[in-house]
Amino acid sequence: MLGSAWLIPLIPAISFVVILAVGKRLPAKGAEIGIGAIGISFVLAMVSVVQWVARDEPREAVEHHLTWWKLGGVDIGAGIHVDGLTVMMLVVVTFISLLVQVYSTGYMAGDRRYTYFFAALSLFTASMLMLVVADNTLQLLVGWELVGVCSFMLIGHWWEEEANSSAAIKAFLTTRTGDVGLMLGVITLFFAAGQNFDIANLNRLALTGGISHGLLLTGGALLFLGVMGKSAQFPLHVWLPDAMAGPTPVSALIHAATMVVAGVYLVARVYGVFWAGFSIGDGGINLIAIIGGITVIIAAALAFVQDDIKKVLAYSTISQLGYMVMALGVGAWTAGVFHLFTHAFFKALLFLGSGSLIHAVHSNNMSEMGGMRKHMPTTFWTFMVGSMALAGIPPLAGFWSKDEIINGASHGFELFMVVGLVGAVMTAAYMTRAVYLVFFGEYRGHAHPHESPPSMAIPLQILGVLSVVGGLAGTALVGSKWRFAHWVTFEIPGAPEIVEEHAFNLPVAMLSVAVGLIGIGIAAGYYLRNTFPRGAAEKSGLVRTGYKVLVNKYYLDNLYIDGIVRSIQYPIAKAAYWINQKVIDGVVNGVGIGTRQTAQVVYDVIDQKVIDGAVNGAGFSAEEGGIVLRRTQTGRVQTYAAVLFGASALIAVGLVFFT
Amino acid sequence: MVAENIAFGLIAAAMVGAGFRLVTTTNVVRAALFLAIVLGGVAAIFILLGAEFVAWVQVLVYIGAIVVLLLFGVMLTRAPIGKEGDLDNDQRWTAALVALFVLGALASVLADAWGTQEIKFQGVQRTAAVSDSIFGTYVVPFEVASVLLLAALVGAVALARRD
Amino acid sequence: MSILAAAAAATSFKAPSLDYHALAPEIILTATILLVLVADLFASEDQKWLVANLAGFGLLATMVPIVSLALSDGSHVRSMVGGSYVVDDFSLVLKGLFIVVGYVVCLMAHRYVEEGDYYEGEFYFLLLCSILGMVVMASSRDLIAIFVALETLSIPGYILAGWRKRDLKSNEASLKYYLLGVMASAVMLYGMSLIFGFTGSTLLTDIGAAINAPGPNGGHQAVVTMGILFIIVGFAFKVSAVPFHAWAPDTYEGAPTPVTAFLSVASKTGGFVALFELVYIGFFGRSDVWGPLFGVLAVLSMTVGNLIALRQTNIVRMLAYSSIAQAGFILVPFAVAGTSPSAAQSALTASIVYLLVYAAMNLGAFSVVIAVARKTRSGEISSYGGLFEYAPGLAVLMTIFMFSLAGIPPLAGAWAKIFVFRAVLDAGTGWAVALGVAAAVNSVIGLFYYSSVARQMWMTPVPDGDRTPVAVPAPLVAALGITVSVVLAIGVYPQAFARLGELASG
Amino acid sequence: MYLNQFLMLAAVLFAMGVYGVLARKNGVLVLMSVELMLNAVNINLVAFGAFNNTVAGQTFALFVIAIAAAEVGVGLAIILLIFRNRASVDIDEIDAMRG
Amino acid sequence: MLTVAVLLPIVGAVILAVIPKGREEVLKAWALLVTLATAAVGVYLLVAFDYAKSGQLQFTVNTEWIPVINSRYHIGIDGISLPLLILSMVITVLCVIYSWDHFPEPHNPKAFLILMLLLETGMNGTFAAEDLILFFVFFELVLLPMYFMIGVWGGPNRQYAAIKFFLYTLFGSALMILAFLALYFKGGETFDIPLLIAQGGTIGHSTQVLIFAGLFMGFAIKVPMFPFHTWLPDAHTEAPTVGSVILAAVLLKLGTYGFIRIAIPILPDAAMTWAPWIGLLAVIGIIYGALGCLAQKDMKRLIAFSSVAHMGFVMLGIATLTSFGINAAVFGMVAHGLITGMLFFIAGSVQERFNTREISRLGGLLLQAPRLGWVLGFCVFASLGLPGLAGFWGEFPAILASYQPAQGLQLWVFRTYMVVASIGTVFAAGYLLWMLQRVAFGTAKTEFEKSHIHDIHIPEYIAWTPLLLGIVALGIFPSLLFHVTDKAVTVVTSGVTQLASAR
Repeated sequence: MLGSAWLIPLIPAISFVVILAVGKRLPAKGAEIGIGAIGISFVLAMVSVVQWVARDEPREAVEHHLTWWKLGGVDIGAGIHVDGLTVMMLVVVTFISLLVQVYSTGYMAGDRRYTYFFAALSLFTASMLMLVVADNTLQLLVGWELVGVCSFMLIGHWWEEEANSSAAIKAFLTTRTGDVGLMLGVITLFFAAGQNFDIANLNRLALTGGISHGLLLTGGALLFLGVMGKSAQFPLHVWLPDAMAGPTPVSALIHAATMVVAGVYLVARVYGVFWAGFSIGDGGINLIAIIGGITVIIAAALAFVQDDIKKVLAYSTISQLGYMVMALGVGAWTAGVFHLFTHAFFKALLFLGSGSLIHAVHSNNMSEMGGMRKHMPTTFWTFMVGSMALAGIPPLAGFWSKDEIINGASHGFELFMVVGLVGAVMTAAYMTRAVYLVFFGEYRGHAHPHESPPSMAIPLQILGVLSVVGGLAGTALVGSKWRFAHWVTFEIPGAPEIVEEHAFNLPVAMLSVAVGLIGIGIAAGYYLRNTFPRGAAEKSGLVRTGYKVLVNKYYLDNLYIDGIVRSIQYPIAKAAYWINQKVIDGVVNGVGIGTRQTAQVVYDVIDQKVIDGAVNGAGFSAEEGGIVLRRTQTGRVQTYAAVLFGASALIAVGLVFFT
Repeated sequence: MVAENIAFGLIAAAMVGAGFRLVTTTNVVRAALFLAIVLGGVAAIFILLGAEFVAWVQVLVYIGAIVVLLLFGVMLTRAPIGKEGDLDNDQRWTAALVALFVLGALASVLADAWGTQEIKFQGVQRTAAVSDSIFGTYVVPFEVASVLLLAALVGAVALARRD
Repeated sequence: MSILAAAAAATSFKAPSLDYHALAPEIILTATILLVLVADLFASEDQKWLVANLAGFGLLATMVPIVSLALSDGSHVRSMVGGSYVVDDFSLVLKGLFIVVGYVVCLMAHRYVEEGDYYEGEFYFLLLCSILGMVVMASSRDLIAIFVALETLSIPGYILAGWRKRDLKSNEASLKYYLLGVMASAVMLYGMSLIFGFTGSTLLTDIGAAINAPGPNGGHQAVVTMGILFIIVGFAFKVSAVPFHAWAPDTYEGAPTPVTAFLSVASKTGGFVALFELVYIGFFGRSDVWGPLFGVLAVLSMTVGNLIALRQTNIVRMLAYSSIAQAGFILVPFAVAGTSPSAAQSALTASIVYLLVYAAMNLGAFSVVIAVARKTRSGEISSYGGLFEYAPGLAVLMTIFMFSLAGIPPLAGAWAKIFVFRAVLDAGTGWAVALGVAAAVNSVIGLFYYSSVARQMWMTPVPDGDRTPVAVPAPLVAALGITVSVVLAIGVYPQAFARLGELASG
Repeated sequence: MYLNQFLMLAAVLFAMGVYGVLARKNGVLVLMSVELMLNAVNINLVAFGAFNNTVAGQTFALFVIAIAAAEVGVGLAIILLIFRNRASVDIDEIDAMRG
Repeated sequence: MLTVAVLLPIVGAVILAVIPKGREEVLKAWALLVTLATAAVGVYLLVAFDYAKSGQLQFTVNTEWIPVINSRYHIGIDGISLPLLILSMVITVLCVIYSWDHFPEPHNPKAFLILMLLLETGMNGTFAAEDLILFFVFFELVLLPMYFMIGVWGGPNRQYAAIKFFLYTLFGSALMILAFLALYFKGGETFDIPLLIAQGGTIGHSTQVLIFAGLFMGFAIKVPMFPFHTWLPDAHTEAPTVGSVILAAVLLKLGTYGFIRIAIPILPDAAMTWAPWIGLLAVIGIIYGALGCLAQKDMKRLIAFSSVAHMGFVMLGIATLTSFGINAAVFGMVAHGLITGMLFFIAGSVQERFNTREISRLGGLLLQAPRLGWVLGFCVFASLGLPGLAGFWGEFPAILASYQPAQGLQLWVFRTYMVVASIGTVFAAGYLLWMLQRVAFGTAKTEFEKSHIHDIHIPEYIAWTPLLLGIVALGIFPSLLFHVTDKAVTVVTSGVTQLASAR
């Protein structure tokens, strides 16, 4: 199977074409094709994992490629490169995609572009899988851009409203700005590697000193620009919250579990370049870690002040991506990749959960939710699991991976360990806030919330289970052969081993659990104090009745205080948000507006006045010249004669003089 | 040789004087008469240069035909016989300037080219020599000139006749 | 010198030996002229069409000996009367051109003269006389012959320009043409007298030899410079090169349109033919004089002609300025001819090819003007509005002629320009290339006004809403047919004219 | 005799002719001025003929005389034509076409 | 056979001229038949072409034409001309089909179709010509028909646009013909391109540079490169749809083709001197075109400006003087032909349906005519260089090539160009998506709310499908084109390579 891994992206690609062609005429409007195809892909991906793990050690990556095109003696191939990282990603992508598609049959039911939605999901999955299996940077770039387009299409799915299409454009342009770096990085490394796009070759050359450090640094930095765009790293993260304009399943699939981790995947994939280029092995502070670290803190702070539940999750995603990038930056390759793995489950879960909520209350705003615990028990419990996993409560999935990152950072990157811990506090705190606002208290909206249909609930439950047990994949519990770090590892034949594993460190683990609990505690304490009267009222029917109006009013006030005024109590968060919206986002939007205005000036002044003016001016002066010269034609024959004689004599004198 | 030079001086003086009056007089008819004097002077110069045949042709054609023709023209166009106030146009000074410039250019170039070279007088060239030349080397132009004269005749008639 | 000696000299006269085959075109033409005159005397008013046909047939008959001479074996150079009259490939090509142009003008004039209450017989008579002058010009290698030929081709032109006798503009045209023509002749004659005085001969080959002579008395003297200049001025007037062009627009506008066509093509070509003979045979050694002179004339003609043409509203007047500009293009090769013998060769070829092509396209344009004026009775460019709607054939033809004049491939005019550029670059000096660039820029300016005619015809509505088709008489159709087929055929297969040009310059 | 005495005379006549054609507005006077110029040329031609001892100068002059006659005839016809249409022979008034 | 491909349309046009004006169906059928027959010849050429020898001229005809100036009727195609020739043939057929039922005002299909056939001869001939004079004739032959197409069937400001197009181009060609003649005299008195390639290198450096300047003017105006581009937006905006399509799809390529076919192989030395400046103008064009696009209010004008930017990529590829760059340029030419051709078709169809192309008045195309909207979206993505579609393979290798231009060119200069050009891709995404958003997304503006908007109709389907398929096919299998062009490009760059090795 490993050699036929190209089938895995191909099947959804075919499904895309089929859905477009005949989807509308099918009983389930194309959903069955999409789900069927991705189901097959998922099975194949699982088979790949099993086969990969079962291979004899040391495992060498399986490569297959054909000539894609040839130019000037350079042979550009298209092919597959399958190793542990690949099969891991294949499973994650196909699995989340499968669940999201199933979920979407419920969530998107009745949408006017239902069929198209599934087609786009199929295309996305195909592109993402192609990116994953790519054996060369060019093919990776192709997949990279294609997922960007799919993201554009899906964010702007409800394009009747301008806000949605604007968000889609913003997302596309911001990531594309990063892609400039990616493209240039690919080009730089292409030449650095002797006119070769091959990834394995690139890693080998990078680690064996086949490429000069300067080129690696340049190439790596350029590639990282692409990563910052795609994986929403500070300061190119601004598009991701806006991207929440898309349907929630899309957010779960693309903007939480898969596409946004493409950047992380890229760093992990060509880790040799970053390792050598940024001298990660030397333990110095480097760009990747710094950007990752900043992103962890900034995004977490921003998550505090959001009212839109999806934006909370979006900032959370950014923050978690920051963790992954930081992990890679501090040399904790396995930890970063593992966090990618676990994060996919619990963040998809959280998004799908929020989708379920939104489906129920027809609003994204937490201020219009509250008390959902009672209305939507499945959603509540799964969401709780997801939140706890995210907060790093053992033994849920997030704990293991986050702990590994902090553990990894503690080896020579103590600063980033601190960052990781601070981030963990904040993560736990904002998730507690969100959970509280959504599920506790009284319902504040106007719809009639109800539990979601099974098509949505079942994926939630599956993901919930995985969020609980997913982290165990990284422990010895699954057997040494099946241990995550064992089969997903960065090994380049012929190059020195660079990924070192750090043994589970109990003090560090306890520290991270402790900070997580502190975060929960702070937040819970804050909220519970405010809701104490309500808690008391619940215990006694009499008091409940008596206080009902009062409580409600009080709660409404509280809501506004919570949602709006109190948030001032998070001055850092608020300031960060202000900077985010006004400065960073302002810069991004400003670049857009500024470009438009520059364009207008360039067009009006330079193009129309100067250049075109020069052209028209030439024509005009020719005509003017004609007018002036016409006056010499007086119509009087004796004037003509005077010119005849005068000119003759003048020319004669001139010629005689000069010859 | 002295006599010839004296003759030349007289003739030239008369010609220049008449020529000047021709282009300045305010009387059209008188202008025609001044023209006759100049043309006669030219004939005399021809004789001085030993070109008898040409001189007589000059008298016959120019004085006998052309001047008469011009006089007819003067009368047919009812120009006043007597003095007429303004025969010049408004670019007189330009004209004078151009004419003087032309004269200066011609004179300086001529002086430069031939300085004080003399004409070595070879005697009167007989009419026969001229006719040999015309009917020998220049027979084609001669024949064509006859067509030209015919054309001018027919054309002038066609233009000038009333219809 | 005694009388006896004179008598002896007289008896020694030997009639020059004339090659009657070589002179046959001139003789047939003269005979036609006389026949036309006689026929006109005897033809009644409604038989005058006979005269036109007679003139046409006479011209066609003249072509016979030209063709037979061209096809005869052996050396094509037939020199007569001491080399002052030569029939060779050069003269044959140009004679052929004059005859064909004359024939096309006859076709153009046919209805025009017939319907316009003009003297018909005299018209053709004068036309033929003028053509005779041109035909003679093509063979003249002597100052006197050139002078006589020039006057023969000019004087009928003066008269024909005033042929619309009751039209003040026609009178004015005639007067201006005549006066300036005579003055230019006077200047030219003065120049000829200087050259004659310096070299002692009227024969161009002798003049050439004398001018080439080195030493203190050699041909570098100021007087030679001035003589050459004055002669060239006389012909620069004829070809309407700026600043000696001023008569052309006024005369072209006022003269009857077929006459304008004749003047702008045949008469101008006559001037150029004289220039070829004088410059390439007589004055070749003094390229320091005529090289820059022609350069200046060429650039001025192209630029001034084009710029003023931009502002014209009358089609004939615009064509007049256009023909000034075109003359500039024909003058360009002269300017670089002195660089080297090979440059002279390609320069002569270029000028001749240009003349051949120019004749076809300009005559064609005037034919359309005549045809359109039959309906619109107007010479304004605006009266061509919407022509494509009611007379698509004429519109397409006019478009072809206009863009050929502008030099757009694959029409004949483009080749003319390419040959000019080729001559310029064959010379290859910096000045030559600068001249080439000036010509190139001018060809772009030219496009502007040529295309404005096309724009009127294709893109604007009919000004008076009258969409009756234009009836084009058969002779005019024939004229249009001849010219357009030449323009198109040469466009596709330029070799035909290129070969003629090469023969003529060889 | 010096060659130049004839040539200078001719030059003066030519220049006067130039002045005449430029400054005179009566058409007939302009024609007369033209004749002045042509006669200057003739003097040149004959003088050069004598100087170079060739008969061609005289021949040339004869051709000029003959053709000048034809020119004058045509010129007068044109002036008469104009006179008939406009009742004036002032050529500086004839400027209907310009530009 | 190649001669047939070149001359068949003009013969068809002549026959068309004698078919009476009233018989419209006959006229259209005949024009379609002629273009189809020409395309059939194209298919024959595609099949019979020896791809193993794509670097050599094939189907050559070399007969005497104008011996006086030693110019010959020499035609032939190699791997560079073949795709462009086919492109030109296909586009013409599609244009005839597209205009089947809706000839622009003032109608007159006869004249319109004749012009189209004349255009085809000019375009095919240019791509086949192997003699400078022949090239020149065909190069110019396209001017007149296009002038009339814009001037007669164009928009409100058509006369200005038409004459501007004409004058601009003619100005370039006038200098170009001077350069051709200079090549003739300096290159051994021949106009034959292969012979000149063999001898061109012997011309002195400074002369080469001057001659190249003349060629540059001629070709750069046609491309058009900044700052000679201002004719383009006007011409495109005013031209009828079909005119815009042909202009964008084929005519602009004549300029770039001239660089590849004539300027660079014959004058490699001068090309080295000029390359940095060409590159500079190219990247200015990329950014400038994009900025121009952002300032536009008219859909067609926006697409026109985008052509300036796209041709900037093509020229950047050429300026690198490398095999990669020039291959990219050829690919870019074909891709731009397909994509921008399509965009102009769509703009035309939008104009036809809404009677306006003003972006601010449009909206909700996807609701009113979903298929049209989707096709627009597809083309927008193709145009912004999405990998997997044709546009990418014109841009990416060009940028790639400027990382390492031909030996002897300044590295840092071209790397700066590389960075700027890649930033240009973001701009491209910006303006194209902005247009897509305004035109296709959202809901219809009130003025068009009630109007019935017809979705894609049959002639549009037929005309567009081949283009769309071509965009996808070339996007997925770039070697379809690369394997044809590669060897021929090696020949083009051989002069530059030799110079480099001589150093």
